[in-house]
Amino acid sequence: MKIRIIGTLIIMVLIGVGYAADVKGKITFDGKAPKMKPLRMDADPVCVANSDIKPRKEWLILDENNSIKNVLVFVKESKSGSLADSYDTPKESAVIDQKGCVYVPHVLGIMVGQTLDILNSDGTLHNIHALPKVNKEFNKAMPRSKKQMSVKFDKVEAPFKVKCDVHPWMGAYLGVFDHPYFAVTDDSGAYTISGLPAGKYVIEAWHEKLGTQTADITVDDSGASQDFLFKKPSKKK
Amino acid sequence: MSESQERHYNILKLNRVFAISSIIFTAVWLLVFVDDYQRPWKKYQKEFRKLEIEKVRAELSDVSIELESNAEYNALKEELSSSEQKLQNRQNELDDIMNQLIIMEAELYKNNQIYQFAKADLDVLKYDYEKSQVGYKKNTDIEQKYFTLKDSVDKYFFIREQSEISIDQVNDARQKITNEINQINSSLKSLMREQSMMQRKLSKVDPEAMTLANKIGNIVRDLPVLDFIDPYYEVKQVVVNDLEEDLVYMGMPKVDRCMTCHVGIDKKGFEDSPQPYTTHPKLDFMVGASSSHPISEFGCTSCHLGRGRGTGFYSSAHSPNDEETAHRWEEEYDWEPKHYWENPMLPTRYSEAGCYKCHSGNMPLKEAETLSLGLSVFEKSGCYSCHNVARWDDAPKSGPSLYKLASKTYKDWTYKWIMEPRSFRHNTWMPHFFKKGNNSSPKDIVRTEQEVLAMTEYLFTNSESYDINSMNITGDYDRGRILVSSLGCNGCHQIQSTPDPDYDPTIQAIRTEQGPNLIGLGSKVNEDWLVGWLKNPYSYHEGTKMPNLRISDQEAIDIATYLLADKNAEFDDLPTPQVNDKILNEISADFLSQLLRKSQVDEKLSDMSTIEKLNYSGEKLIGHYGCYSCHNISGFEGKKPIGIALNVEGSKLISKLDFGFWHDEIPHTKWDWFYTKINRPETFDLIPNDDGSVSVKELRPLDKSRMPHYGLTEKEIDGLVTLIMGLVKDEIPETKLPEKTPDYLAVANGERFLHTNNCLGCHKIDGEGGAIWPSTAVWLEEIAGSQNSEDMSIVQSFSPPLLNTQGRKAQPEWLLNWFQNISMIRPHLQVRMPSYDFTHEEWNSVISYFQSKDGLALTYENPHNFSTTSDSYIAGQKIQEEGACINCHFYGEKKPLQDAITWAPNLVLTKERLRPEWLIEWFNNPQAVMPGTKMPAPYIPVDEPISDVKEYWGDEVASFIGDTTGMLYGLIDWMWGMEGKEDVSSIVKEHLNNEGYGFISDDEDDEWGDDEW
Amino acid sequence: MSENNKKSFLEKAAESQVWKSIFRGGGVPRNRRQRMMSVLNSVFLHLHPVRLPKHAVKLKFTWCMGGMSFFIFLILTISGILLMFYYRPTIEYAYTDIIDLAEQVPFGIMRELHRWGAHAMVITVWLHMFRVFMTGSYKPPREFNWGVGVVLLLLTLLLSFTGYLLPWDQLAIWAITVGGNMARATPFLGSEGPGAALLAIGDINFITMASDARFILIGGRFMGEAALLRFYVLHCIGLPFIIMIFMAVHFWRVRKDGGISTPV
Amino acid sequence: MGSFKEIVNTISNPTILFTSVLILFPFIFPPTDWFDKWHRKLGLHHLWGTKAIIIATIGMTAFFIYGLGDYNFQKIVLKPDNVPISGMIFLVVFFTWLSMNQAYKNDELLDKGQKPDEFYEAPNDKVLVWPDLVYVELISLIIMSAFLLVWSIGLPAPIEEPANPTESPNPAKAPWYFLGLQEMLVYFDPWMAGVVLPSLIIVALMAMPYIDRSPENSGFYSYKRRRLGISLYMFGWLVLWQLLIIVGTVLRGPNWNFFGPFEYWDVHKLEALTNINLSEIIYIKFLNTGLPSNILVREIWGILITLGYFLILPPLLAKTILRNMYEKLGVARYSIFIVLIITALTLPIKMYLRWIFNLKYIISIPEYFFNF
Repeated sequence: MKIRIIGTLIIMVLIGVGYAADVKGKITFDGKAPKMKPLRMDADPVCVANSDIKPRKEWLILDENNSIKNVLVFVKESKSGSLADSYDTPKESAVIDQKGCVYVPHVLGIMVGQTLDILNSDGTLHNIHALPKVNKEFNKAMPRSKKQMSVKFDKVEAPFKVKCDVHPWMGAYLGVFDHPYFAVTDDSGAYTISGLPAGKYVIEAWHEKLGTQTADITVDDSGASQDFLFKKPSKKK
Repeated sequence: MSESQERHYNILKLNRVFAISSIIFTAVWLLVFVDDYQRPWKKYQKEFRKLEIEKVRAELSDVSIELESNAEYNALKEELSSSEQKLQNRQNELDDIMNQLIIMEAELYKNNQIYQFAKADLDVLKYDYEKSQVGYKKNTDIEQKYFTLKDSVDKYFFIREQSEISIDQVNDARQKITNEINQINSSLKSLMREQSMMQRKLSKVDPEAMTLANKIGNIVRDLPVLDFIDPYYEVKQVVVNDLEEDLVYMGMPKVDRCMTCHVGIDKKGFEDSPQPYTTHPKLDFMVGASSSHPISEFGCTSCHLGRGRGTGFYSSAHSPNDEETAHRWEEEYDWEPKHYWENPMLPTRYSEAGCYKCHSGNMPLKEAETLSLGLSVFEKSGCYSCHNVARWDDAPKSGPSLYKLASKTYKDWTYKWIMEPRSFRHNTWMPHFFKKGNNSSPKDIVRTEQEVLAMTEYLFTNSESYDINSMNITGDYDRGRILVSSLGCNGCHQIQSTPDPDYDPTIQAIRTEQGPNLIGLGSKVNEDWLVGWLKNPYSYHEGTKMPNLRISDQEAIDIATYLLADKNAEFDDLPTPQVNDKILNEISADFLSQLLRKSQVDEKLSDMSTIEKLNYSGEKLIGHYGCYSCHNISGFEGKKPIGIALNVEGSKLISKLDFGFWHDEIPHTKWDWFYTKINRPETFDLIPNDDGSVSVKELRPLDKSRMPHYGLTEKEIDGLVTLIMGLVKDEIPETKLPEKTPDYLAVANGERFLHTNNCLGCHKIDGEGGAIWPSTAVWLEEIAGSQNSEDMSIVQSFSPPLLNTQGRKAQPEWLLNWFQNISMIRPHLQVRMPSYDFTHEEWNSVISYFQSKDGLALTYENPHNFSTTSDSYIAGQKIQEEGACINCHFYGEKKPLQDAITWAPNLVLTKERLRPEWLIEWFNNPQAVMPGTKMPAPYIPVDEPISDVKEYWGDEVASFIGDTTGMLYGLIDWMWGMEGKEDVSSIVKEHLNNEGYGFISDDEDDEWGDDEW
Repeated sequence: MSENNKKSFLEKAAESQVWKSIFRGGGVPRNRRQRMMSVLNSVFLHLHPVRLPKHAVKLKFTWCMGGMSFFIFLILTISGILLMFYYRPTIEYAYTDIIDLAEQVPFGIMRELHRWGAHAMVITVWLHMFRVFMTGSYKPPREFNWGVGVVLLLLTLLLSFTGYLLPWDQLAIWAITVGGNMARATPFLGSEGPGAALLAIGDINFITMASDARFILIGGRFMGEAALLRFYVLHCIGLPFIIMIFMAVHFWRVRKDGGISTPV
Repeated sequence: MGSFKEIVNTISNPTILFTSVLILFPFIFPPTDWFDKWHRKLGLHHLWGTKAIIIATIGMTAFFIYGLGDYNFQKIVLKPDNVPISGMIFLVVFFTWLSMNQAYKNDELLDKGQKPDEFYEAPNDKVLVWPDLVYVELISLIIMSAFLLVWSIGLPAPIEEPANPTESPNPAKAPWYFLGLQEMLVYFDPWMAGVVLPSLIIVALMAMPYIDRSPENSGFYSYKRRRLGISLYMFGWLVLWQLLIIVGTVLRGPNWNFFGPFEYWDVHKLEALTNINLSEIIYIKFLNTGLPSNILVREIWGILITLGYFLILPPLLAKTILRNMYEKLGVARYSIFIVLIITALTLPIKMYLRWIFNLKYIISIPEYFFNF
């Protein structure tokens, strides 16, 4: 047991130093972009006052090239066994802010045990209501005086919703992982999972409305690239 | 030789025969030994030992590795070796001490002996001395001897003591030297406890881990013949003294030997091992020593049935779950059904029958899904109406009342309905009496048509009147549709026009079948009746389970418009036959001839008009088919049900079940018989043919099996069979039953009451129930789009509230009052808590259920005292202000700041409604109390720097710093101090009318645009 | 080498004092005299004559059925004694003890041996009777011994019948019930037998359900504890005792009536 | 092959089975010269030849093996307590053959004026008990023990459900060796079938040597010279004893109805049982007067017939057919003999009266439990 752990560590160090590489890619949307209506926030004047940009809905954000923002891409499983049994929890916290009555960022990945700092930049009462299925549900009020609180998640879980019951339009998604190999696409729909040791993996791209896609990739010392193309989900019923 | 003439047999030949027969004889005896030694269970125990060795070895190696990587352990080991080194250096010293000790112990032994001898002499002398005191002559000689000896004994005692003291001293010296090592050893031992436990365990099972002597012993103990002494492989058994094996008129303590082969049944860690080594699948609930049903107290066959004393696969009466298993067993174990044992093991699909023996007062039974489903189906199907089961003695009739039938529906409809209910409503609980396998020949059909006509005629002739007022309002279809989906109708009713191919019967699914599936009503009922019924069901039938939803005239008309729009054209087109006098005569004659002679029958018939005949035979037929068992019908009050009682049906001897001509087709088990009887009740009126078809036995119409066909699924029938198999006459001693504390009874009764009245159709308690939720989602989809309907937290907030911790939560006086006068609590809800006409007692039983469930047994509660000038109150006010409760909660008539979608109860109600103790619990973590609730835990500045708190929150809050409960009580004080309007329903109504809910997303489809891919 | 040295071990042993003290007459039966003596002097063998007509040792003639019956009786006695260690004749224990014998007890096969032996004995006794009839051996002077044999047949059946009840299972009690009910119809002595009503003085019936032959047989009006005990005692002590006496007479009379029958 | 099973089922029916056995019996075991003549003409004496037993053994074995393929047959025959019967059938057939075979050989020898096979000349033909007899006995003991042990290992002894006095199995059967008596219950009341007839069997067996007194023809197997005796004995032993046991065990199912060996024991099977008493036949059927209330008057016909059967028939026979026998035996012996014989004959007589006239009782006085 012990030997195995040491062995894995050694291999990891070797690979990590020598062959760790990045996985990059771009995620695009195939189809006509929906016309997003602006958010109505009149219920809370503070929100209207605080939002510097005119807020719009966030469930599908595309740029002019139809690249999708806010897709969570992560290593789902390792096929050639080069993922370690456990990874150190990052010292630095992940941050989610409540600003202008929206969550920034809208989609976020964190690691098990990593601290999530929840900021309240608005001068109004928010409540942060996490709705996980595996981890513990919580719903905490953050009055205007409370600028920051911290939480941790101790189990791996697929992305789940975080919402504010006072401002029903506020929503964010959180995925919890036991490894550091995940990324969220930026404005241009690009993502980078860095430092992935060479090997074969299955990666998954998750989007809140468009669903998930997986792909098999092989990472060598030059890294790998994997693009995804999402389509409009077929209508239910 | 002359002698040889006196012989007949050739001696050599005889010798040969003798030799052969002796060899055979010896071989047979060997065979006897082998047969005796090779018990069938041995190979399982051997195999299991291997598994166990493997497991213990793995555990041991895990523990060892863990130990090796334990820093403390390694340090101690180092220390130990250095201490040993030190000891080595002082070895000479220690040796001296040891030598000294040996000499001293010898001395002690000697001295002790001298003392003991002297003492024995002294005791003798003591008796002589005492005896010499009797009488007047004193024997001074003895007296002197005695006292002399006494002195010397004391002396010897002292000498012995000296010896002991010096030994102690030397021992101390020795101990000082070895002390260090001993201490290290003892702390090592405690670290290694687990390891040594494993080692000890392993040395018992694993020959490789044994000493040589034990290894030999291990082999010898299981040798033939010697194995009667203390074998490793042996028959294991549990004797349960107060549970009895039924030996007819007497009981023997239950002896179960199942664990002889099922060796791992009570051991953790064999969950994935193959049978028979598998751990019990619910070890924490059953079998396990710490479970509520430990094997030592309950055995195995008390629940599973079977022949507990058996130690073979066949002799223990295993029962296969299905045919495939049976075939496999036949091949693998030479299995055949165990004849000559009344209670063979229950197949696993029915094993929950065993639960019912002791837990017959509960519903649902936790961890017994099949049985609970069976109970539910039994109740819904109205089995108890015809077949008496004591549990349902007081239950109302399971079908609707037919007293005022004529006001509700039409003759034509009634005829077609009785003939074939499922052609109108595909999933109705009303069973098929006609068009079954035993009455479907053309001749039978002609007769049953007339029978149904007669019954319909009787029902309508004897129908009472029902006052209905027509109303001159027009209804709106869409409004009606929204009302039906939002008022809460779906908690009990489905509207499902075609059967769901994926229908999976569960208790939850049946909750939405509490009332009928509301389809085709346009073909069935008349509008005025429906409006009257919706407005007050009790006015039509007092005992109905349909509650009053306080529906206004307009709402009633809207709903009726919507429901009546659905007509079943196919059903409407079914023909209704004409009265056929000849057949009607036959039917009437069948009944008349039970009382009269043939000639009298003919005479009577000729005197009767057609209508009279219809009514006469209708009445008789209703009695014959037992319609009155489930329905209230005029003229049948107080009549006994027609079916046989099922109270101890599970104990019925199988010889009392008539397999008819199906002895080769249906396995000869009770459960298979019951299954067949429920699945196709007419089976035993039929004769199977070789080609798979059936023919019908020669039976007179009135002799045919009347049991109707329910069209149940396999899972539902399995549930019913499980229940029936559980209806046994076993007498279980009190010690084995759940303790009947008042709390237990209150909870059990409450659970049954809640089940009977389908409270869980709407409410969820501790994760159970809430059958209405999916339809809330459907409604939300319609009014707010899929973004909302897919969000479970929104669905939850628009569904009837969770009732977790209701006992701790609500003040009982308020709760009772509220039950009787329902008023608005959650302003955003459309779904309505109905007004039930339960009695005080019934409401009380509900309330005490909630209280007992939460372990609350208060008869009197202290009022919550507060003062509006106290620090606490002011702090509470501040917290409320910062927490912005007003965002969602009504403060009297003060509307919440946010849109209606976030609304929550009027806080003015709180002081009457909720218990302060519960509020503390609630504020601390609302999600722990009501998972998924939108209520956030109010923010309490409890661990912020006091200066910050003073600056921001004020002195009063700061005075409670570090005291969460104190601050929360402040909040409660503030709420108790609130005054204002309690009933905000008109405000809510107005707001919703003008501004709506303020749902966020609107239609996604709009945003996607019109393109379809 | 002298002849003495050629003596086998057996012969040497037969000359020892121990041998001689045990087997009267001594010596390995090698010659005619010794053979005769070995029969005459053995308590077990002396119920045989020393010499027999030739056909008496032919299996074709005797079928050995009488001997077999006796052997099976011995086997039944031994296995029966072993069974008595485990079996308790009460309605609580009887049934479960039998199950335990089948499932758990070492050498529980004794029960099988006992039961099948009992069936076999019934058949061998019948066949013995058949043989005796077919050879005309019942004729004078053996007519009395034939009668004794008939009694032995009856006792064999009764032994088997009483043993049949002891497992106290459905097979047992209903078999015995069917048999026992016939006793109820015994003329005069059975409560439902013809003539029982005649044994009455005035209105007082002497033969009732509680005093008739069946009651005596099963010790009660219903098949129960008393019946089991009665049958047990009869099976283990009463009938074996009687049958042994009759067997002794039977064997003794075989010799006294002129041994095995022979054609004149 | 289905039809073969049906044929077997049909001929197993007691009426057919019994009638054919009754007809065949005197030709197989001829009691008189006339039958003996036909016995030989029909070639039935070959039954006692060597070929016959080989064929019979093979035939019976084949039948059993074939039958065991049938579920219903298997269920009855392999019921543990019925297994001895199967063995018994083979043994009885074999030993009957063996004795008859030797008897016929001896008959031939005697006919030729020679001595029977068993004859010996004392003292030359005597043999010593040690070792011949003792050895043979020892070997039989060993083989017997081995056989019983093998049987015990192979076939577990039956143990059924715990005794339940309220739940009678259907059919409830006595131990197999008493099933002949139970079968008689069909035709007689318990007091006859269960008490009188068994007692008479015992008495008859014991009386046998006192009726057949001549010491001739003893000590060896013979038939011809003891024809009548053996034929009668064989009838009692093979037909009234063995056959009835087999019928009672194998062919009687629920409600004591008849079931063929290949027939399913269906509790629903019905047999028309509308049996009537002699008094009813006479008074209701013939005289049309209704039953007289006086018991004696009612039953007088039956009583007369019975008395006639037992009191008038014997002297009648003594004067006519059995005159020789009467003279040979004398009054006392003849009376005992003839009463025993005609009592035994009541069984077949009642069987046929039942089958032909549905007659239940000749005398029926249920008031005093006296039915005959």
